Amino acid sequence: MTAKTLMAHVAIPILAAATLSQAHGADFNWKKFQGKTITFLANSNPISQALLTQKADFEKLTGMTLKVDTYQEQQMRQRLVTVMNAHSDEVDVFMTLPSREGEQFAAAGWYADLTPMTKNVAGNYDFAGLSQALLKAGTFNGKLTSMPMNIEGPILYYRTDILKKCGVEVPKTIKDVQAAAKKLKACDSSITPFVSRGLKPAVAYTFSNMLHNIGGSYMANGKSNLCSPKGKEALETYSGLLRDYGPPGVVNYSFPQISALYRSGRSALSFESSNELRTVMDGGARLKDTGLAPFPAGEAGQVPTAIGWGLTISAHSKQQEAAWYFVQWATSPEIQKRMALQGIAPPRPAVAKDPEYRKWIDEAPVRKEWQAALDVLATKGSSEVGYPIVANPQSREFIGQAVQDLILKQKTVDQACADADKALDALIAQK
Amino acid sequence: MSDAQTTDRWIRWLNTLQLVVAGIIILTPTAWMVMSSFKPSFEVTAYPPTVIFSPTIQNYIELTKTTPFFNYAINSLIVTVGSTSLGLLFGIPAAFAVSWTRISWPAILTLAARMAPGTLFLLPWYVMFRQVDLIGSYTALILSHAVITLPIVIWVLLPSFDSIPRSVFEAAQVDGCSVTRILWRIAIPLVGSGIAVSAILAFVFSWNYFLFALVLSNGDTKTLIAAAFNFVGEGSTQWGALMAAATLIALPPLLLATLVQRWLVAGLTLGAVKG
Amino acid sequence: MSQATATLTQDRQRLELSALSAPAVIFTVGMIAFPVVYTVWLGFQSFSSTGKQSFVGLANYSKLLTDYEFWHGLWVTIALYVLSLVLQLVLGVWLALVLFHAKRLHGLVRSLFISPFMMPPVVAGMMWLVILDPSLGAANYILQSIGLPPSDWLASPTLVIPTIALVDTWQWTPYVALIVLGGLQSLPPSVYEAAQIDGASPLKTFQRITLPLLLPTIVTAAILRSVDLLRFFDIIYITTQGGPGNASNTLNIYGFRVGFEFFNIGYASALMLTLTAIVFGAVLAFNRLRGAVAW
Amino acid sequence: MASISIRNLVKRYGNLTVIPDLDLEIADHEFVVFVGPSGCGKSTLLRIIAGLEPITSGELFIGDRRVNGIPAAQRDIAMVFQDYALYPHMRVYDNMSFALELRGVPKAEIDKRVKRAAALLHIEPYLDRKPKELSGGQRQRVAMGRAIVRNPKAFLFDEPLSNLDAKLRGQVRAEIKALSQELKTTMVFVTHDQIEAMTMADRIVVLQNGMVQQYDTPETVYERPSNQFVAGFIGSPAMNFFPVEWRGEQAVFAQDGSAALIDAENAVLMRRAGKAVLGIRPEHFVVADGATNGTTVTVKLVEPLGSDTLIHFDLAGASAIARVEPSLRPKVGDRITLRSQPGRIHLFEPESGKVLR
Repeated sequence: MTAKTLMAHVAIPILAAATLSQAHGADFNWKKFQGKTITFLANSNPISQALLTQKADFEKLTGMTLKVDTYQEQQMRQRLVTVMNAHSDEVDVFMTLPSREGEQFAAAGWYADLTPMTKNVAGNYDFAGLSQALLKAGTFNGKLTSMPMNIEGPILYYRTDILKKCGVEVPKTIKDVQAAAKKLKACDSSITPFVSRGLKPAVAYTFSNMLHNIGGSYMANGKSNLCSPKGKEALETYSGLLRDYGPPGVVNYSFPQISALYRSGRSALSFESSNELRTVMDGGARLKDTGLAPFPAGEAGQVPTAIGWGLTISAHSKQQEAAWYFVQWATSPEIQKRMALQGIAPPRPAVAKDPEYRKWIDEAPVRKEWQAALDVLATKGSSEVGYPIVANPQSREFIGQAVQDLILKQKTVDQACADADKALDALIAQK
Repeated sequence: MSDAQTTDRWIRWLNTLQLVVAGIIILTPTAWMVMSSFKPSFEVTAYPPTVIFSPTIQNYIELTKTTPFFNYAINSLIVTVGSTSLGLLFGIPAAFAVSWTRISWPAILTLAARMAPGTLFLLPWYVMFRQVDLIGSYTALILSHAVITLPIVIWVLLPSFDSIPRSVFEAAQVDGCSVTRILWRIAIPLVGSGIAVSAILAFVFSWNYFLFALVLSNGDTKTLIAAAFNFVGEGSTQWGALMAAATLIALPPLLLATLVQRWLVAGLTLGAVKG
Repeated sequence: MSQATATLTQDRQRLELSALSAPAVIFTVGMIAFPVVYTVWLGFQSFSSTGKQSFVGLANYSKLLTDYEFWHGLWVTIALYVLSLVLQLVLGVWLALVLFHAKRLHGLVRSLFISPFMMPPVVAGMMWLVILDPSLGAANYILQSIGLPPSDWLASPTLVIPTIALVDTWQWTPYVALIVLGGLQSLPPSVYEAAQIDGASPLKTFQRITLPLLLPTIVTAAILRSVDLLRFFDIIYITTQGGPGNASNTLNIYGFRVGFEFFNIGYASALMLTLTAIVFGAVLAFNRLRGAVAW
Repeated sequence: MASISIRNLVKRYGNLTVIPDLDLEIADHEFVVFVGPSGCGKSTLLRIIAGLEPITSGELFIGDRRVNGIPAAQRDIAMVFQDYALYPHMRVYDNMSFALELRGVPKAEIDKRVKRAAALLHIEPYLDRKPKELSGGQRQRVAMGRAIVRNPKAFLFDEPLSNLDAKLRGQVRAEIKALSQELKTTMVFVTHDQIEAMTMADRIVVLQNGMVQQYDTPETVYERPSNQFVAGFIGSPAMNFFPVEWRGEQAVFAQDGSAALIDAENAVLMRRAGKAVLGIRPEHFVVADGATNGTTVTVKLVEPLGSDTLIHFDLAGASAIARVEPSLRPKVGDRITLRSQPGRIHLFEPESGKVLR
């Protein structure tokens, strides 16, 4: 952390306190639920970490106590499944990925309906200022189920020095990526030319971007569509890149491995979440030689995957209104700006344009490129990761399976897509 | 004669060689983990792996700064000591009674819980403890971990009690002892090392168990081992801190094992041979 | 009359003994009765996708029969089980013999030898995950530096089971060795003296005397390991989550994922109970075997 | 100090009946030895008296008190076990004082009693030692000491000498006998060794299959065994038995019809019974000189014991032993003539084994 960002940390809260105290004047009583305790089940990612640095502010503002229970993503989900299946009111607020589990949780009735609550906000909340796409992604059956906390998606991290050394241009199209990888492989055998997610449940996150760029879709006419020409092309392209230019053991790769590989300087092109910026820059080795861009265009142009974590209220919570105070506070422009200054891409275009945030962005070229990529995500992004069905998490397994089958050359593309389609059609039919 | 001596020496040398090979295989990974915990975080996954590096305790500092590591450690300690004590409290008399009566179903019953996958208990226990509002309490964690410690105590102690001559108990009866008093005055003092071994093993297995804490603890009562996962998270995989945490978590059981290894061989194996 | 008083003493003593084992029994029943009943009940329910809960009778169990993942999981479970068990028993006996003959080994050194199984499996999993990473890990570096080709370890669908078996073997062989060591120490020395007088070579002595006498101990170790190996979980949960593909998707991992990742608690319950039955069956079978090899 | 009486005692383990129906009266101050082959129920009977085994039916009195259902702890008896059953974790002193402590006896009194018992048994130097630091004989004394300090109504001994070597056994045997005379306490002693029984007991209970075969003084049991089992069990080497018949107004060996020499009194019994088993102890043979008649046998084996000599021979289809003067040293194959000492032969019913009277 540079001295300047540290300054920003210190400076902002003072400013913020001033803004907020203006807000809760006449019409909105922040202290309405003074003395209550809200339990928040958080995923231990940078988003919650940034949010929780402001915890004291919330408690001071509302007089409530925020009890935080933090888990790694997978474990958080396990905990959540237990809590919700037991119809327990233990958790009031939890983090959710609408793109993954939204359909399912909504169908299971785990989300409280936030629609009426959005009417009960402080004057400066600016509901309309939230990314409409993300709000839409969090709406199921006309009910708003979660409020966006951030925007994120996979972006391409590339090594400017290696590209230069090997005479490779920054790829503009998917074909360029393949060509670049080939060239890089020939140029420097000690470098992994291209890496992206290969771990079965994680594949859909990056693969969806490829599929959409190529112009494919998961479903057509209520059927799985992986065996369409575009679908097969996407499968072959993605798995081909990883098979021919990826690291050994790429089928176990998800964000920790990809970041570690890239950070240690051993991969040239790395397709990974925008959230990994901090990890990748850890140790400072990659600060000067990294370039960032959205994933290059295919026949359908650039349709990057753009999703966000949402903050939602448990349907079993006994104090939903009080919980809403926390959700509202956490997704308010002010708090999202503070989170942005800690590297959390804001789901509010207005915050992205905020001068203070801009100043932070301008401090490092990498951040500028990062924000530019995120801007593309925000404007062109699709939140479709895996099948838009209730069993989305399970659909990701089959996508991942097809990709892995191809990486490991265990099936032909026709076999792989046919097997996946068959399983996915069954999943789709399951209502 | 001298021929036999040469063979003898040769065999001893061969044995030493095998010992060294086994030792290297067994110890290298752990040594590597400990070494990694003293590397800067980004260097842990450096390739080629660095063997010579300037050691830093940065990871340990990081660990204590960014996470309530010591709170977790204290939680682990409370849960482990609690469940071990409970295991001993229930297990010692039960093992004694089973050894005395030769009616073994109580001992087998406690073992049955070990045969089901731990995940089977997660949801039911959550529902159960929720009913009595004990989610997130030490009580729930201690009770759930006692399900692990109890069979360990009973099965390690059973053969210890069995090895006391029956007549000693009878002599005590004639001398005027009730069954309970025989347990306290005669049997327990006689199986001291067995109790120590069972306590250590119960401690280790309870300390190492992570699944139950996942659903029964909360942020305040989470155990170290359940919290260990928090070091692998999107955007924040701290390899160095992870290895530091791993080292610290593994330390108490390893230290205990070192302290009691002599009894351990005797106590553990007694159980295995006869049980 | 006399009959009554006679039973009185018996009753009093029996009462006292029951009172001693009562806390353990009551506690255990209290802790496992509800989960078992609840899980059996859950196994008759469907929670599929929409989250609506309904009684479906044995549907979850009949689904098992046609579920490819279940049969695959069973196969993976058994493959991993057999491979690990054989490795651990063979190496465990070997290590026990080596330790047994190293009588002057310092206590501290000896405790280092048994240290792996004291390590939390979660920690062991994390440690090995880093060591076995095909690109970044020390394992491949060592292989390459001695001129061997690198391996994909956990990332290869064909190698993942042997690799996990190796990791588990690293952790639990010392435990098996410890048990066997106890068995060795309890063997009557006179038997060896007799064998020596009979002129048996060291190899013959091991083959004909030591091994048969150790069999009950080895079977005991096998039972203890079986209970854990058939429910193989921790290390896979940390390292591969059942992958690559479904190459390491053991029944326990599969059941866990069905319940906690795909949210189908009903089907997961059926899976867990089936697995429990398998473990129980294996323990019973081994117990029989132990009776057969006892001396 | 008390008598012990057992009435209609039955002991079963499940379907297995160990003691079918037993009555026994042990007088105050009496030293009674239960003897019998292993599995005869003697230890069970002792443990029933001790209260370590419940009674299936019947009654048991110690003194005037009916003790059915009374736990061992409250019967005020002391017991010495075969393996001594010392508390391994306690010093000798504590082993001896433990029971008294449990009964709340004052410390000074405990100390007095322990010291006195220790002096009596010559174990004062070992009071601070742990049992494992003692020899077998010393442990045995501690076990007795533990019993003595209690001043119990009765001492029960469960084969306490079987773990001692032969020399020590003889010594301790004598000591226990002396002790019983000094303490004047009821003592019940179980053994399978008939020499122990003979040397120590005031009265011997010979048990078989849970039934009392004979209950009498050692002399009576030896000289007038009530049945063939007792006759064979008591005495070493054991009594010789030969089937005999009454043929043509004389007793003959059933096997070969040669004459068996019996005295007139027994001849009366034989005539009445027709068939019998003739018993004669090895020591009651005498070697006949040429003048007197007897049975001539061939020497099969000679065992010189120093004090006397055992001669093995076959007679009427049975192997038999005679104990003779040490000066007599026949060789194998020699023929010698034997006859019985007057009044020293026993006759038993062939079927029931009861002595003919």
